[in-house]
Amino acid sequence: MNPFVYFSRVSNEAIAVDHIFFALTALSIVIVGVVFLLLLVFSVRFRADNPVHRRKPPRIFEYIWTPATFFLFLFIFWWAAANQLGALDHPKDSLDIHVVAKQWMWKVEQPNGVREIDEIHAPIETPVRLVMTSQDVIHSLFLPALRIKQDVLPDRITYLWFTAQKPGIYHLLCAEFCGTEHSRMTGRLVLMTQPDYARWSRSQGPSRGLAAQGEKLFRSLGCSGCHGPNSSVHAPDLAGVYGREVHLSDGRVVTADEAYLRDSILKPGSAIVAGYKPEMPSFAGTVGEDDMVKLIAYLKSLAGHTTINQQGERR
Amino acid sequence: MTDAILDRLPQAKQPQTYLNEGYTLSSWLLTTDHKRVAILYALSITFFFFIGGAAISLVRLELISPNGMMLTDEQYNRLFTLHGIIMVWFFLVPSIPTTFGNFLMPMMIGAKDVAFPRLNIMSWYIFVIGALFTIYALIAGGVDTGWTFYTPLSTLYANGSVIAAAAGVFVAGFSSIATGINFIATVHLQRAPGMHWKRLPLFVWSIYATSIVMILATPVLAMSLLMIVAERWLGMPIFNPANGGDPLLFQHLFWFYSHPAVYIMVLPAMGVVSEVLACFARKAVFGYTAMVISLMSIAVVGFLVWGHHMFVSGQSQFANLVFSFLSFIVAVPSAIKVFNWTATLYGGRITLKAPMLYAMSFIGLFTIGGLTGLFLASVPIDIHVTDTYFVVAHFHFIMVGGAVSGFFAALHFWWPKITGRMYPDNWARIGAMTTFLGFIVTFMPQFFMGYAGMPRRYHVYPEQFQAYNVVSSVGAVILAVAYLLPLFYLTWSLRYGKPAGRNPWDATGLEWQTTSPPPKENFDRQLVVSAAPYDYENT
Amino acid sequence: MSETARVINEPWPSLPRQREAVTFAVWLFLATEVLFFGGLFLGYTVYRWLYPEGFLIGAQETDIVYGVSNTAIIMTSSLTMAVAVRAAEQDMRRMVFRCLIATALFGLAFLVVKGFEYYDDIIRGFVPGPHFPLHQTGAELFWTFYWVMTAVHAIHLTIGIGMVATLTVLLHRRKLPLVSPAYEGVALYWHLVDIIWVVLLPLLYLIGRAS
Amino acid sequence: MSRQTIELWKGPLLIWAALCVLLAITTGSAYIPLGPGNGLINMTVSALKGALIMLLFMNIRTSSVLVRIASAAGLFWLTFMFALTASDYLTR
Repeated sequence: MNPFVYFSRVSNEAIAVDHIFFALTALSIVIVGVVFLLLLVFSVRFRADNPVHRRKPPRIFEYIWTPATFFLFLFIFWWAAANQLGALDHPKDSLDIHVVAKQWMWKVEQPNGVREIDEIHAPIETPVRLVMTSQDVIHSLFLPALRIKQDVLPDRITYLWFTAQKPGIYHLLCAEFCGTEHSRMTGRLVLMTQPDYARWSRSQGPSRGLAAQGEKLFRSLGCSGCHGPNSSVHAPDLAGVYGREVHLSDGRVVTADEAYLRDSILKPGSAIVAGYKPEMPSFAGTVGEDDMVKLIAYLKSLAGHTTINQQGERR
Repeated sequence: MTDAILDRLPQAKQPQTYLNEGYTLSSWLLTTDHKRVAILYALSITFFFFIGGAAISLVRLELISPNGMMLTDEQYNRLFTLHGIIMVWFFLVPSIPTTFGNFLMPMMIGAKDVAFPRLNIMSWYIFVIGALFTIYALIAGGVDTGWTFYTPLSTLYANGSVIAAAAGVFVAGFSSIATGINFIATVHLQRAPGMHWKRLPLFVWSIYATSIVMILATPVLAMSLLMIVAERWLGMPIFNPANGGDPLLFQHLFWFYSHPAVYIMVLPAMGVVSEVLACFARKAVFGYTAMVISLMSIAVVGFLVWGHHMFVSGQSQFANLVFSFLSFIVAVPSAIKVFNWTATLYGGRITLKAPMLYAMSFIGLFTIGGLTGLFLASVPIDIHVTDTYFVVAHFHFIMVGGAVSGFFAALHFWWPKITGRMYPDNWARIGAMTTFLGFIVTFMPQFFMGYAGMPRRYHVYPEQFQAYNVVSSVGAVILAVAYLLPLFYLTWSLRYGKPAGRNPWDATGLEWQTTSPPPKENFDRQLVVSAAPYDYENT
Repeated sequence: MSETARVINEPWPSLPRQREAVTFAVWLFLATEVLFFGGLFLGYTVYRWLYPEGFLIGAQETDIVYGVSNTAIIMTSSLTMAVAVRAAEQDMRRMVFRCLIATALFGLAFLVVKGFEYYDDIIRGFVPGPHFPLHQTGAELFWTFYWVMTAVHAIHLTIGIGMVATLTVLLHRRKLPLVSPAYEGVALYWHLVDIIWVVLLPLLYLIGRAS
Repeated sequence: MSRQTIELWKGPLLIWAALCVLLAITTGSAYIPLGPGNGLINMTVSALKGALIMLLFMNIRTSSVLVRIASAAGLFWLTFMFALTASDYLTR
């Protein structure tokens, strides 16, 4: 494999990062070159025994290089920040792949319920979102070919977005030190063309959709007893809750995203929907991260969300 | 150890030096003389420098092979953690302030001693107690959390002696605080008549700025370590997410100290470089006022940028941009310092003695370290290179290329003053150039390796990175030789070096106006200062 | 004059200068202390903001009687400490001596009350850990901060009592003349410990009383 | 009681009395449900008490500029810590 992996960049965002990187590198080489050259030239020309005319450097330089440096740095900040803000602007309809990190492996669930270990298959030219959480310590999912990385935290959901352009097999690494076998917590990112990905998905044996598994859990855990349509208990109706704005009893308005749903299941008291009593028991310790992924997938399916993941599930 | 060195010291012609005040062990261990305290510190941190160096030598040796050769994962992790903890808290943070700062700062302002001599020796004892805890942690099996102690790894999952190590760092922190308070009080209240603020040498300014960072940042580290101990030892949830805790809170607290700590390491080196450059270019430092403002603004603004260590941690995007912006701001004064140093050389009468070579490698390496800091302050690039070898290379350029080069510049510049003997300059110059070469070979490849995607703290790694690692390890061997070299010729000089006299470099600072080594009282009379520092052009 | 000579230390040329240095240095140390406790205050603030309900539920279980009486005790100790320093300036040796003893005793009284409170808390099971009685998220965090904050404060107070006791003994043996800057230095530290408690009172005892 | 003793105690006792009054106010108000007002009163009273102790017991009112700067430094740096940490938590 080419040791200069940074030429294997597989998304437009990665190319943009490279551009900033190369520009900064060029700038740095120029500045370092000038500083080294001046040190050298001055050391030779103004060596103690060299009879050369000497005068003081004019003070005016200070008034030039101070603002010059300031505005140069300001410009780099602006450039990098603008790029970063652009990267945040991700497409709404994405293929959601769930990732659960634990010491020392990556557990991956495709939208159609296919499970992988230390491997992520994803289609190119499709917005992909990794929905990540950890079972133990802080990990960090690092995909160097895409120039992206995000810490994966216990009891919290973090995301990574990408739209890859080039099929291939790339590194998947853990970048946050997570204990003994940190350096062995590595794997592969397999990027495929859309038809290949669809074929691969289908070939992965009989699998049930995540949402279907979640629905089963929803019943077996007793959620449906209160939140179901026929329940007599006064509990919020969850149909279409995903992505909606929810008014809470303490006056806050939050969007019901994965993190919110997750918190509501594990720490029900932390966000009470306006008009309801805080009577839901906590499912912390009962619902593991794997089950959480399924439950959330089910709740999302109730929202009638048309995303690529349903297309992926279509047989 | 101390006695062994004493035996070899010159029987000075002067009636009295701080070295021949007394020869008993207790005359050293119960001393209140800032110069003797400095020597005690110097011996302790030299010991730790070589322990930390030995640890990383093993690590670099291991990394020659992508699959490891001799160490287990556990051992590898413990070694780099040990390297980090020892180098940061038991070498770099105390390095220049407690040795050269302690020895020279009072002399440079024309004082007899620091403001609180007993507090000064006490701070060394506190340091030693902290060191003992750390050595215990080492012997008891080591720690495998990385020097950053991130939760919940450190509190709930790691097996090593986290509590002992945290206790060691906690205690050593109070030594930093005591030193900082002492130095600030000294600079404010012990200056000789006529030594007003605009006449302070830049080294004194740098020690002053460093002390401010020490006393205001270190307590926060102490508290975050205390919280770690409470969670790990007493089982009280503070950062544990299962109880609603937030591991990012620890990172905020930790970096509130640990980013300014970088300035604790590098500011004194900047001071040293200013002194050395002026002396060997026979010229006043260009833009004294700008240099002072830069030092002080780095010290203050340095407190506002810690969040750039957390761009991928799950911190909010808004905070990322705020911290990114502030990080660019803090780079401005550093850049100005580099320009001013370069301009200082212009029109000088330059001799390239060993201290000067070290000072110039400081400028070069610090420039590279500083510029790569701009990469890391840019959020999109940092997202890619954080926690990779790019970051490792960057902070080693600052802390080793910068702070350690500064330390060696100081060592060679003030060695004649401290010991009264000259070292062989040619050997020292070879040492300086070998250091520079070894450093570049060790750390340059790590930039490429990091951008190519090699994460830090990896015991086994993808084979494609082997070439870089081999080069880096070769560089480490050169660097190890370069760091061992002074140990020999400096020790040699204690007995065989030619006597230095008061002022071998013909320098202007007040410390050069007394005998070498200086007497206990530093000066035989009360000095009165009547000129700005660096009055080289008129001598 | 001889008294001055006895308290003046190298490298100070005069006592007022040394006194200025001691005061300044103690204040620098107090700034350090502010940031030391600042870490705890930051943690408390963040978690209280994240879990307002949990903090209220947790805080309802602290015993305000202990909290308020201890505030009164420590404020009174500050009074005697302040009087001791003023008496030292006026060379009223017996008064200094009495006030220092009173200060140390008030400090001890604070610790005794604190001890009873801790005993109650432990009996009622409010020790963070697997058997913690409150289940609302945040309540346990509140109690962790309760314990760490009060314990760190109590350690500070214990050190303070030790220093005041040392001053008292030295004064009694006529080894520390009243002109020494040590009295003011210790007093400054003592007052800071008082201020910290004054801030802890609303954070730990007063929230959650209204509901 | 000698005149000197009375003079000695008069000032500090007044401050102490003020502190006690403030303690009574803050404790009493804590039982009146005022919503966010409780926290506001509590923190204001704490700040007042702290200021009284600092200015009068710790003699900041009559101290040198140097000491005043040192006494403010801790609080000043604490605002750095709170403000920038808030920039994360308030916008997450």
